Amino acid sequence: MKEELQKRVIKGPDGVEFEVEPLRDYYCEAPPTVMPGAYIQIVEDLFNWARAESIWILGFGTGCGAIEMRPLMTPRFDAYRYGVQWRPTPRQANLLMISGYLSTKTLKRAIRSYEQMQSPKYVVGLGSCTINGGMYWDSYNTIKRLDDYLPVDLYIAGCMPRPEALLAGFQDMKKLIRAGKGEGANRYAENFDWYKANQKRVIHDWDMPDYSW
Amino acid sequence: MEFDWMKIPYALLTLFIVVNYGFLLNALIQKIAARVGRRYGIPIWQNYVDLIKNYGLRSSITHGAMFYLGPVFRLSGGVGLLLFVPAIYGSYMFSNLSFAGDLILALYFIFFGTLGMALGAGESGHPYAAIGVSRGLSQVTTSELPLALAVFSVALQYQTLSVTEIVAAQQGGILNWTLFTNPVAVAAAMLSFLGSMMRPPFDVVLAPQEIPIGPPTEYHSSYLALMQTNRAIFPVAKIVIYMNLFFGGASDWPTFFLKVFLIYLWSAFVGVVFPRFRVEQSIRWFLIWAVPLGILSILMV
Amino acid sequence: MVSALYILIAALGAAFFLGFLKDGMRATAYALTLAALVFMNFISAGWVWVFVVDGAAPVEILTSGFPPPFAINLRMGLTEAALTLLVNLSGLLSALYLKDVLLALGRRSMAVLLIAVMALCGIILTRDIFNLFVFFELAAIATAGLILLSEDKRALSAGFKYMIVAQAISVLLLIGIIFSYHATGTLNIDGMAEASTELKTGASIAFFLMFIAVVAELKPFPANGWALDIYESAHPAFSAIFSAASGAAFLFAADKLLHIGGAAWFPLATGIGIVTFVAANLLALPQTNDRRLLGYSSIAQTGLVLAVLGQQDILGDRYLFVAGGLLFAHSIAKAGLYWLSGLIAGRELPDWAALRSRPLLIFAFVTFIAMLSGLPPFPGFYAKWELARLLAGEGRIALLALILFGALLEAGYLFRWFGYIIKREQPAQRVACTPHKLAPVIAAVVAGWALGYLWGDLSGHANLLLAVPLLFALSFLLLEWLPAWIKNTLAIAGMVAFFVLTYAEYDPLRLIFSVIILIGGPIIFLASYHEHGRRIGFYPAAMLMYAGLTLLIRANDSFGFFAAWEMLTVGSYFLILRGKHSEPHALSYIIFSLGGAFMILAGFALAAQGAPQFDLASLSLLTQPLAPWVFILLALGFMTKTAAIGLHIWLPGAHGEAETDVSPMVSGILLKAGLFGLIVLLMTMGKQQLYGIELTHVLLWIGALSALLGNLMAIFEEDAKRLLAYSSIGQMGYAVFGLALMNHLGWLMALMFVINHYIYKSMLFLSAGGVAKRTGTRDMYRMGGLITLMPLSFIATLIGIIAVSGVPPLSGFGGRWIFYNAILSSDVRLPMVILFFAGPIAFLYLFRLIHTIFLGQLKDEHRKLKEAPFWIILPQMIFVVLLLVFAVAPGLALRRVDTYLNQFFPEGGLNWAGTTISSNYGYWNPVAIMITVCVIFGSLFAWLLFVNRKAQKVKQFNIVFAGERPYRPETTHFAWNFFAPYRKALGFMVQPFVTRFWSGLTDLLHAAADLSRRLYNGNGQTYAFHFIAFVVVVYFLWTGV
Amino acid sequence: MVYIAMATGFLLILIGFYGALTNRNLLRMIVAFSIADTGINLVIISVGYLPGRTAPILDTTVTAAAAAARIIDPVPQALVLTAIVIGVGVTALMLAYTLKLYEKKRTLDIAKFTELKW
Repeated sequence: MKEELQKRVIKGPDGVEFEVEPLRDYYCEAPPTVMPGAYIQIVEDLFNWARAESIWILGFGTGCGAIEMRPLMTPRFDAYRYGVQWRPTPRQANLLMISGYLSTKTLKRAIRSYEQMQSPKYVVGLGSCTINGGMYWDSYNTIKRLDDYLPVDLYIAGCMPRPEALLAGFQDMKKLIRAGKGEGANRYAENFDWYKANQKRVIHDWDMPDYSW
Repeated sequence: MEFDWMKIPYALLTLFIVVNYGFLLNALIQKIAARVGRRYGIPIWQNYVDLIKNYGLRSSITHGAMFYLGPVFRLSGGVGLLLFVPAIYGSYMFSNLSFAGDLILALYFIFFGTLGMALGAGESGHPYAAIGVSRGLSQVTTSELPLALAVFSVALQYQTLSVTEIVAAQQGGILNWTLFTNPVAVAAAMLSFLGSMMRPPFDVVLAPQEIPIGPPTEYHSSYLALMQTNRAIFPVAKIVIYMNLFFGGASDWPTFFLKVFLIYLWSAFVGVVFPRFRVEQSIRWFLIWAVPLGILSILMV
Repeated sequence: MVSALYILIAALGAAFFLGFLKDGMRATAYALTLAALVFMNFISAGWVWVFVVDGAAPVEILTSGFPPPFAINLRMGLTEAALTLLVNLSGLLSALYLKDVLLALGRRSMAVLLIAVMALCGIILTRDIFNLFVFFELAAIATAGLILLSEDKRALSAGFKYMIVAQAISVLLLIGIIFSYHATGTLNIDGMAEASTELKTGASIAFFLMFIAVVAELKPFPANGWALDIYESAHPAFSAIFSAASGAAFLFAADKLLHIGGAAWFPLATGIGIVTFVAANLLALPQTNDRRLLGYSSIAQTGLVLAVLGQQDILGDRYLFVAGGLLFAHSIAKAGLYWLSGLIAGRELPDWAALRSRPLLIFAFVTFIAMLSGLPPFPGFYAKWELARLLAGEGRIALLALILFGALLEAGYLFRWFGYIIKREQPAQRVACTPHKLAPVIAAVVAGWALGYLWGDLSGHANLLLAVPLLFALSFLLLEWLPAWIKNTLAIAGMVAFFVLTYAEYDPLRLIFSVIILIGGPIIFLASYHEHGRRIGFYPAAMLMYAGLTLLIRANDSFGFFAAWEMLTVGSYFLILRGKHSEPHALSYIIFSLGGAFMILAGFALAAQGAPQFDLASLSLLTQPLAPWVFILLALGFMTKTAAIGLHIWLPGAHGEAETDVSPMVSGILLKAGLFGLIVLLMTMGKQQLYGIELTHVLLWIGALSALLGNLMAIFEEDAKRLLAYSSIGQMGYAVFGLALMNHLGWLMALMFVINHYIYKSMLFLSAGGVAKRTGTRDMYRMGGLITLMPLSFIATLIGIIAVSGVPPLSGFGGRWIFYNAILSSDVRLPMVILFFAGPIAFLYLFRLIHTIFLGQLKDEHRKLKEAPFWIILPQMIFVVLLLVFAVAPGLALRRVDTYLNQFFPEGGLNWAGTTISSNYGYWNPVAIMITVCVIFGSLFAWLLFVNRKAQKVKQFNIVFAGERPYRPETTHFAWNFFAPYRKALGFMVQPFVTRFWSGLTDLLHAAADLSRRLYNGNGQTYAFHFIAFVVVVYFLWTGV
Repeated sequence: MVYIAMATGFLLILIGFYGALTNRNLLRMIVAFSIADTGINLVIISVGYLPGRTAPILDTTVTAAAAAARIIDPVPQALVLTAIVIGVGVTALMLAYTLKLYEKKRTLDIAKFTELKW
């Protein structure tokens, strides 16, 4: 574990010494919980409609697929007209786009970013590499099946998929959400231990709290 | 003093109209900007959807008491600003709560939201939020200066600080507008207007990738919803002041909508054409180009 | 009464008789010496009693039975009696002090001491010029003998240098005497004065030689190197005599010669005196040796009195009052300081820090330097006031300016020295305190205070030592043994009681100030309950400041006003000096304040035009061309206290480094003294023009620039309390601006700022102080995230910054609203631009204050912090309530003032209809604003709480960080150099030009002084050359003129 | 005659001063001051001298009644006597000082005694 995450003894201004545990004291240790939808179904439906029509993406360029997202912002494809927007901060995003292969090193950051999004949140795997490793199926350094680490809602196959495929993917995602099937966050919470075990298996220098709110 | 309780529902009505108009107006302006880039742009109701979506998020986090207060301050600032200024000239119904204070109240109340938002952003503990605040506050010191000078000039011109009286003085023809009676002041104020609309070239405060949108970087769900609501109200409220001071006010809602739209368009017009300034550049820009106009305007009155 | 001749006879007899004693009978010899000195004192004191109480006429003492021309005669009058008493007393006390030395050296040394005292008395008493010469030589020989008392071997060469110069002096004196005799046919001083007409022509070389010889004994610049060497190396007890007694005697001799020479020679005395005064004070600046420093100071003070001797033509019947006041203050203080220096082991100035273990000696030291600097209530203060009044009345402005400049230099090095004592590390060697060495010091202190009372009585003004507030403050000196909380309670009770007793006497304007001082002061005192122990030195200083403030607003005439001003300056200086690292800042504070005070003194003196009493109200009667100058002097003086830009450099350090409960006192309350002064000034003098420039317009610019630059400097400050201090500069700028607008609303705005600034700045200083107390630092970037640990401090700060920034609905908005209305009715426009600019800048530093301390990332070492102490929080909460009340109902305080201001500015008042306040231009309704804002805010807050009822509370590092995690709180808290882009854009405006100017000025003075003091190269021959050159140059300058 | 005396006196004073300022030897300085003292005495006497009169001693040749017209001014003479006495005292003291200084530093050069300065 890195030096700055180890316990340290601190002397206060009044001269009293005490111990600080960065992992416990700086980060929230509460695990994620399953969050039910609104009590009234029609409200939940309204919300689902709104969630579908307002997809805010965390543009996290992990692999070569990242380059396929930029055309979506341009006049030719213009994803904005479908209510899709890119947000710079996970806090405000609903959809984590894993754009291409994901190295184990990047996985750590992707998990963290995912956990810091607010539920309901969705994960879309972009490209074949996220499905089965693609051409990197035997690489020492990339993960093969994204689904083992994050609750993927939708894969958009291709190497790389064209922007049109992405647009089509968004439409499918919308359908899923509208149908109330975008419950990845709850799946993650339910199978939290399993996901964590998988994550820790590939990330050997695990130096984070188990869940980053 | 007898308080007319009917003012409260009237004020809420104004608020309702302005919120909806603001949502649509924001989307419209975004659309126009998109069309300049030859994009189709967002659907006109997109802002409503985003708002509902944000209220519909199931989880949320908090960083502490001030984290709550930030958006509350922000929206109170917008609502208060709107309600302290009469919206429709000559209408008792839409004079809002302007009996509570004059122009100065409105001008200083602008800072209520700014300050509160800055506090909430600070409470989030995020360095980027603080950097954003630092930039925003730095920029606002000089961008508001031409407006202050223009307001002073206008107040001198009409010898009053009451918004209603200033509008009254501009009635009777388009040539009676401050725009034509005191063009230098209006020029200064309109340059200042650019600085307060968070559009290019003065939007480094919200640099989306460098400091993930600055102050609100930790805000989400209903906190963000409150701020979005403010985003609908505040520009309109601010433009209402401009409209009343410089463009003859509005004596009915259609005029109101039109004038507000046109004034708003001015910032979008500049915004789509120019790239971004760094903070110190924008400070210098305002001091060199806008402030002298303001000074000139108070000397010429 | 015993004839004064017995003074001489007793000394001579005893000295003669000492010769018969065996060398072993030293105790007897010492007893005999003391007895003779006591007897001499008895005679002098008896004569003083006769003249003062019985009002007897001066007595001529004839020798050998002939009237004056044919025999030597002596005279005993009030002056002579007082001076001989001074000489004899210092002789007696020094003899006491010298006990060990005298017993070790034996009877001869005692005889020499007696002869020295006798010779000095002789110089004072004799009325014969040749007899004067004889006593001069006796004094010189005795002096040369006494120098050898010193343990310092270097004294030997100093004595020889003195002998060389004394020889030269005696040569000139003798030539002068013989030719004067030749011209007048008499040796009698009065005879010469009557007979000689040609002596009075002003060019007579005979008289010139006599006069210059006597003056040379007064150590004029630059022919005074020998004296400095003596002061440095001689035994301190002898230096005390040499400075106090010899100085007095030789000055009186000079006075006698001026009596002969008449008015034609007065300018020469004044010229030599003033040059010496200024030069010696200047050269003293780079001194590090305590006794040499005191020597320079002695020379300077003697020069000042000599200058006053030359002014006797205009001083008239106040001549003795002025010269005596200065002389006695100098003599007593200098003797006391020399005696003190004997108790200190080291010779460097910081070695005096040893005094710290003895509060009584500190008090003595304070008394002495206050006397030397001419601070109330000591004689020098009254004398200075009279002197300034008369000089200004006669139009001798240049002289007055030089005197004040020299006095400022002197105060500079004296207070710097005091700073060393209080702040520097204590040396290993403690103060050697034996009773016989302590007694003279105590006697000097008692004499100083007694003379203060006496001079107060004679002054023709109210005796300051009888003023209730001052007495109350001084009484805390006697209560120092009590624990702090009792004294605190007494202080609070006393101030509140005084307010209750007197509140009916104030007009609404003064009422506001009196409430701030006498009620606001006690609220801040609540925070002082936090301090434990006895807190020695705090209460006298604080109460002195409050006494000064109270007397200031109660003053009716210029004298009372100025005395109060000096008191509050001194009191606050002692308060500020208590801060841990405040030594340099307290020094610059006192120098700026005294500089300002001297300007006020000069202004009042000019205004009075020689009238002994001058009501403040009469300022309005002044006319051109005098009025604008008076205005400028007074305004500059007051603006040193409001820290207007250019005169502000003392403030940040002084307020920032002060103790937690002192900062709000000196910021929230003390700064108002300057504003009060400006209010009095503008109320009486109104608009003034100088060369066509409207002076209030200049004030407008100064106010606006202060507001802008104060705010700008605040935003780049890392230290929380300094930030608040800079903000005070800005806030005071606003207030000065408001006053300078010279209209109804401008004044109302200034008063609104007075009240607001008191409340929120006290609150913020307490809050920052409480936080600094807990965190152990004032650097804001070392803090962060304290909101949960110190919520009450946070609330106070939050309310405070909303109020300061002028955002509705808190009371700061009222100030801004009135400001806008006020500028609308003013015909000046350009300075407003600057003020408009300054306004939003306040947001920058205010946000930074609250953000970097309370928001952001909590530092590891602060995790276990507790809320600030109860007694520091309590006044803050009171202030919060006050702010809210004042925000909703500003009329409580302002309405009466508004009405009151109608008599000065009938136009443009406010209308107070119900809860709405309206002016000619606009309106506001604080109650409606408050309700509206609260309702909107409350309902939105409730809504947000409702929808976020299940929000997960996260820890401080749970922030989005681009998929990474923050490293440490220190690197995650964005705080240091917070407004970097602003510095890039406008940093050039806060280059420390002013600081550089003032430090350049002081460096220049120091460098000049350091260079010129190399004149004194230590060679006795050079000193002789200095003397001769001095005589020649003065002669040619004099005859050439 | 009077003027010659007076001129001589002043000359002696100047010689004395010159000597005191140019000689660095302590003893020589004392001698120089003695010369100046003598010069002063001469000046004083010459000031009191009236041509053609006699010494101010009242005896058979000069009666008290005629004194005023016959004798020279007695006061300067008295002054000179006093001045001589004082001069002797001062010179003695200076010599004593010189002795002490010499004991301390084994030198008579005044330029060597400059520990105290500035």
